[in-house]
Amino acid sequence: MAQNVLKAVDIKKSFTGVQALKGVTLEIRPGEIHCLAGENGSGKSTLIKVISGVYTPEGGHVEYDGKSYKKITPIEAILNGVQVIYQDFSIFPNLSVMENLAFNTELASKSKLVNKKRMRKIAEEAIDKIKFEVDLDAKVGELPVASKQLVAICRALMFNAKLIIMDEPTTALTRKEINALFKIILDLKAQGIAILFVSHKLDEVFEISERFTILRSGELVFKGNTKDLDDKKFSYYMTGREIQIEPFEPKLTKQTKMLEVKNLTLNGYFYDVSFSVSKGEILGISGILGSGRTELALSLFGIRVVDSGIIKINGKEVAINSPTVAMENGIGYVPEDRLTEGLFLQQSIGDNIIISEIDNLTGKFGILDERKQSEEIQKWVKELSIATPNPDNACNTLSGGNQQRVVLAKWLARDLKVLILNGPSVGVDIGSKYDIHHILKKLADSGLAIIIISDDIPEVMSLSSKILIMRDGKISNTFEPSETTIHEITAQMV
Amino acid sequence: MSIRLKKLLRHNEFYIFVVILLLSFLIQSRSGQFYTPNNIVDIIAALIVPGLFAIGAFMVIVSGGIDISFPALASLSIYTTTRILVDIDYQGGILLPLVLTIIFGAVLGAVNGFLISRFKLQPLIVTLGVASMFRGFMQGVLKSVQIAVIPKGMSEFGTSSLFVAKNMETGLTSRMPTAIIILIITLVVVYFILNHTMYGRGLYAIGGNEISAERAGFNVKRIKFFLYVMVGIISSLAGLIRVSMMTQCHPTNMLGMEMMIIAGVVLGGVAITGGAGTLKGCMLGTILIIIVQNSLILMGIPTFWQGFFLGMLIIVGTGVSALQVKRLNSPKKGKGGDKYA
Amino acid sequence: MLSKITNRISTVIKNDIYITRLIALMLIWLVFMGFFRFEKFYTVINFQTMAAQFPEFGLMAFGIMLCMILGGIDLSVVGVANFAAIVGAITLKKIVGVDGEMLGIAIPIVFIVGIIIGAMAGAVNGFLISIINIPPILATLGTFELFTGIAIVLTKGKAISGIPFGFSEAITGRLFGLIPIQLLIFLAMALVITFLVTKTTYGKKLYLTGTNITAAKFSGVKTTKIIIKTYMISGISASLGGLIMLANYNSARAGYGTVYTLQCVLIVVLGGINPSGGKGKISGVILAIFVLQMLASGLNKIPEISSFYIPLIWGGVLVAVMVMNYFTENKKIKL
Amino acid sequence: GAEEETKTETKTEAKTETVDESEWEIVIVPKDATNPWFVRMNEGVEEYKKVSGLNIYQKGTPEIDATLQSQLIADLIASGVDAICVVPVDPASLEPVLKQAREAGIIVIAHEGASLENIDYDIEAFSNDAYGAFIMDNLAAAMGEEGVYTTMVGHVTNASHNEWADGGVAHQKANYPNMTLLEAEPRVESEDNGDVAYQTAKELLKKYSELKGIMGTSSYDSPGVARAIEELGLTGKVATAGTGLPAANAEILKSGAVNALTLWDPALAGQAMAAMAVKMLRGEEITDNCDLNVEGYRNLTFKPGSDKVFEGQGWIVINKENVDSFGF
Ligand SMILES: Nc1ncnc2c1ncn2[C@@H]1O[C@H](COP(=O)(O)OP(=O)(O)OP(=O)(O)O)[C@@H](O)[C@H]1O
Ligand SMILES: Nc1ncnc2c1ncn2[C@@H]1O[C@H](COP(=O)(O)OP(=O)(O)OP(=O)(O)O)[C@@H](O)[C@H]1O
Ligand SMILES: [Mg+2]
Ligand SMILES: [Mg+2]
Repeated sequence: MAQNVLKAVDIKKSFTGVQALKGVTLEIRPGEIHCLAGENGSGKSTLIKVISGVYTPEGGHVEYDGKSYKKITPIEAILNGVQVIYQDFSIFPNLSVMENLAFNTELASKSKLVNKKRMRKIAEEAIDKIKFEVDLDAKVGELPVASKQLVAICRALMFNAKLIIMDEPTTALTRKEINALFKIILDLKAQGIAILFVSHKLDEVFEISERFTILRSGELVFKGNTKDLDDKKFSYYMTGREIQIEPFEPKLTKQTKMLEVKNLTLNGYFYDVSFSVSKGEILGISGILGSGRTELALSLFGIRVVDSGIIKINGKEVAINSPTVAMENGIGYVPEDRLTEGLFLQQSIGDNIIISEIDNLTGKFGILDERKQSEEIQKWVKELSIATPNPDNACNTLSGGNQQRVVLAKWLARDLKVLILNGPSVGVDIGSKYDIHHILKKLADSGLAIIIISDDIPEVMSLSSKILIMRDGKISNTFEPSETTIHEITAQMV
Repeated sequence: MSIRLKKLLRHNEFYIFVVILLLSFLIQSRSGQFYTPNNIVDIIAALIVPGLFAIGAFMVIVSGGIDISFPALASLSIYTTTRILVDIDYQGGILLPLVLTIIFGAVLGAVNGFLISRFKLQPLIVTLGVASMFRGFMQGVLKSVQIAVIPKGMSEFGTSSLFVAKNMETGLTSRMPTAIIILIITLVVVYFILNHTMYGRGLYAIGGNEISAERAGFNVKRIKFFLYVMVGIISSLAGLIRVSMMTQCHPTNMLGMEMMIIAGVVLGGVAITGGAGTLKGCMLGTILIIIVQNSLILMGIPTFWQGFFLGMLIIVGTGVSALQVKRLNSPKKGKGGDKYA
Repeated sequence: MLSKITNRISTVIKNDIYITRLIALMLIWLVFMGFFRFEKFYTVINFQTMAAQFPEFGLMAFGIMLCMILGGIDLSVVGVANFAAIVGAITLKKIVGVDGEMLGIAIPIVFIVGIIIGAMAGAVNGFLISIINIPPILATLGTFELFTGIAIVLTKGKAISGIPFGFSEAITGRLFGLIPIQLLIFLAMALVITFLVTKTTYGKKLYLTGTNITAAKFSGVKTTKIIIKTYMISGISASLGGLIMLANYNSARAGYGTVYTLQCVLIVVLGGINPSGGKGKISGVILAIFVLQMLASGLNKIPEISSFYIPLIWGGVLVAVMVMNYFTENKKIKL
Repeated sequence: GAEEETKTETKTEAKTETVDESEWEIVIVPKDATNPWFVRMNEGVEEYKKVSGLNIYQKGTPEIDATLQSQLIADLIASGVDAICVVPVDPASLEPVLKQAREAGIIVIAHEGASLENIDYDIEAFSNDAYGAFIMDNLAAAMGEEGVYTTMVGHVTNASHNEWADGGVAHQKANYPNMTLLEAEPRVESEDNGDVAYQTAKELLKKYSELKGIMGTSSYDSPGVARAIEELGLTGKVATAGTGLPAANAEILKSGAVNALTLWDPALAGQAMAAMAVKMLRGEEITDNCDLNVEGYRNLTFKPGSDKVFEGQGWIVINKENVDSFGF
């Protein structure tokens, strides 16, 4: 009977007005690597939360090792050998690595007192499993993102898990780290541990998964082996449409330089960076975490102020020392973390779109012009096909891909010269990703200068007209996409 | 050695300690009366009640909440206790009053705990409403008035002392109240709970990230519930000590202390957003506030200027630590930022 | 026209559960008073009296409301009000002779002086919060002590009295013998704030900054400016409250109205403003002000009930409303 | 407007031909209601109500606050009471509202409000100055009429406390040449809180070793100061005097920490105000030397130079001998 580690049968779950899961069934066999795929908002995270006891489903049941539950608590799920690595890692930023690692074990063993020695031993064993080197007494909040994620992974691994669920585990990792992670996953598989994997990065998904479950709008659309799928079929199941990816070829050739930087330096982060972007061009900047790419973007947008160097916009030198100045000079910035930096989740979609151009939407005496506002909102909702019944709804009712479009709309609503995107499709499904790429290309062709920062090499390759690689705060290489390969770039990054 | 020093310099506690030292030198030079045995004892004695309140406020703030109901809670609890004991003409020792205040404190704390944990309400709103209710209940339903003569057991406890410190020069004496033992015991117990039990680590975990704590398997509801029960008990003990030491029960004279206490805790480097801070810092911050409140006259600051100075202290004190935090968070030059080890 | 209004009202009721509850609460109380104290409560003079009483603390509540929408709080309003009243009183005494000449000029000058004081005090708060980064609760607690301290130093703690009665008469008078002037000042400020919040870019930025200050910065909102502006408006509103107090009591003193701080926080929270920022409407706060006033004035007409029950009722209502919200919100999620 | 005028008219009519005294509503407004002082006043008022059979009651604000008191009175005016007897928190702040009351035809009697203008009469157990002088006499006696002293008030913003203290200081200057006021800290605050009084006194005595006496005003002052004196081992060397109710202070009086406390019985003061209001409502003429038929207020005389402020003989000195004889 217990041939599945986990079987979720006919799960139904709805939120205000949305039926997130319309009777989905998921089966995981011992020791398999299973991929859960689907577009943004198709119900993946919801399904995971049901399995791990965070949500109570309205219909269906979950079987662990043949035991059936209508309702389960997180701790019961853990005791049944289920471990989840959430997208936000679920760590305690204020506590030490050691405590972060040891809490789950300690709690499950119901110990009441803190035994530092034992906790240290647990933690040491945990990081040893993936040869992760970290100071156990460091505060997790002060670690870089990738280390945070590795802490979360170690924590899940050390547990006597039968099933480890990873919701987009590779988003914040570089290729090298991903390789290390995959090795670990295969290792775990060898020990008979099943892995359920959610990711929007196609190459990874195919590389590692054995079986697939694909959801669309809360319904099961495919269940089967990886070998029965190819890129095309996969995209089709996910999106319900055919997707064709073409490389970007700038239509406006050799135009005036829109943005030009010379010898830009922010001590401790990047040094002597020089490059330029022309009208109609898309410049890709890639590099591993910590290579200084994010700080470079923040400096161009005025959040950080450079120590030395020159920034020229349209040939004119400007001192960018605040976002306002950057915006006045026609620069827009789509941040890395859209949830904390890009969006006002509890406010309406409309307000999120117009905030950056709000000062222009006024009539006489600086009074807000409601008509102008709603016209503007309608325009962008339509232009970027943001999927919402009503732009007055709060922004957190949208799925990740649509949220990203809102952030884009916020900037496009301004009359921009340069748009900088940091991770334009982090956590965005292939359908939306395709749409966003399409939008960006169109924008470039209409005269915008675009900089994308991404470690998604295929994305950079297909979008950019020029690629810069950053390493240790310096520009280490420049490529033309047509004259290089993914492999070459990856090799240059580390 | 130098690493140690660097570590020290990163701690807020260190700065407050330095501030306290400097302030004490200032007071000493202006009055010659800071470093005298009796003054030190006086300050410690004055610390007992605010110190207990601060411990409670600190625990709540660490968990990411805030409690502004503790003075009202303590008042209601101790008023009820005293009233009952006076009405039954209780003649015994401190034990029964102690037990009664602990029970009332726990029950009243449970009101906060229940509302906050069961309904996931914001602590600020709940404790604001509950404080108002406690006060209204005490004054309206119980028709509280000052109780001038409290049971002997209580007043004897309140006025008893461990030892008497004498200033040889002036001949002034000060008693070290026995009640200091309660503060010390509470400190030890709370220190143990916070640092050596899973419950205590759970408080920090919740303060750091409540959702993560839930996912990790902490029983967040239960932890929060018992937190407020505990704070209720600690605050009630403070109330008992206050009334016993004053040998009379004035129902409303603790009200309004909450903001100064919270200011002291935050001054001690405890993050008002939760998850960070130490008991040591909390006590140092409280000591600083107590010293200032109780030394304005020693410093020779006229009464009319005292409000002004207190305001300046809060602003400058919290301002310095706020700037300190800002400096720590801003990019450190020469260090490799986001580098992955 | 009428149907339009009723339509509007019914959508408000549907949309805003807080406001619905407050209206229900008010109606219950009005019915209760109707049954038990009809002849004392339902008189023109009673409503006039109430309308003259709430403006002073209502104005302070407005300030706290704006700061709370921004995710902060302003505990210094009472200090600012008294400070403004004291400086206003000193100015008044300087300008106006004993027999009341120059009153016509003095009143506007006093208002200008008061407003400047309020704006400056607010700017100090805004500076401490946005630039020094002190948590608002502590920054404004500190400035409350500070402003009160300065007021005490200025007056040696004494009341400034012997103020020419003309000022008080002008402000406590009634328009057409019917509408208290205090109420008009309150309504004017309510209109200004409603306008700022709903019709201007400032209002949008206020709510968005309150929701997520990082995202606001990344969207090019000058958050420092918004914070300082908001605390300045709060200060101005409080200073108007202080000037009304000056008129109502025809004297000014550093210790007046100390109970208002907590009362205003209660009002604002009950009015549906979320202390973590980004949410709430001015209409809710105005309703909460009305409810509190009717409760207090009503209870003052029932000698059998001690006024000590006011905090009990008030706290109870606050907690009850929060618990009710929990249930309605949860029902919505379960659908 | 018109409303009010008609109201005033009907009221005066009613007054002249009144028979139904049970329709009268007389309200006593104290400073607050937790302070034992006003609890005691309430006892007096309740007793008067029982004896007279009239609708007389005391109604206080939930907290001691000048603004709340003014608003309470405004509410009483709006509900059309017949007489308001008030012990002002801050006399100056009540002028406008009391003016309204009188314009509405309501009788206004005050106590501890000699400076008020918009009242019918003010009844003082004795004047604020005299009361301060009286406390000073007690302090001087305890200090042997010599040495440095200072004054303590609830808040520097409290009107009557500061007047008493001023009265005391003036009295000392005129009568006790060997006593001096502490220049550096002539007035300190107890925040109406026994614990603060205690801490403040301790500090004073540490800083100023020459200090020999502290004059208290709020009823929390002297007891708190006494605790400090006792604890610092200064009993017999430093003295305090002030206001306080007998029962609350029996122990410190007996222990010798406080030599004498002064007060008048608030219950009687409450009754005197009520009696005055009734007298006026009945239309009786109020003259100098009038008799309210309340102990200590049987021969009220106008304060020199005033035709509104009456002074009685209601004060009491309590000391260790008589403290148990009061019954409150
Ligand atoms: N707590 C919630 N309240 C209301 N609606 C929700 C909630 N969580 C999810 N939803 C909705 O349920 C649907 C499914 O969401 P879910 O999180 O499962 O999608 P997903 O497949 O994980 O998407 P993504 O790829 O963006 O992570 C979406 O329409 C989403 O808006
Ligand atoms: N409380 C909520 N109310 C409404 N919608 C919600 C709520 N919580 C989550 N959602 C929505 O459900 C969707 C998925 O939720 P989840 O938290 O899994 O997002 P996510 O996995 O981070 O999305 P992505 O994969 O795109 O990054 C999102 O669109 C989110 O906005
Ligand atoms: Mg998801
Ligand atoms: Mg996701």
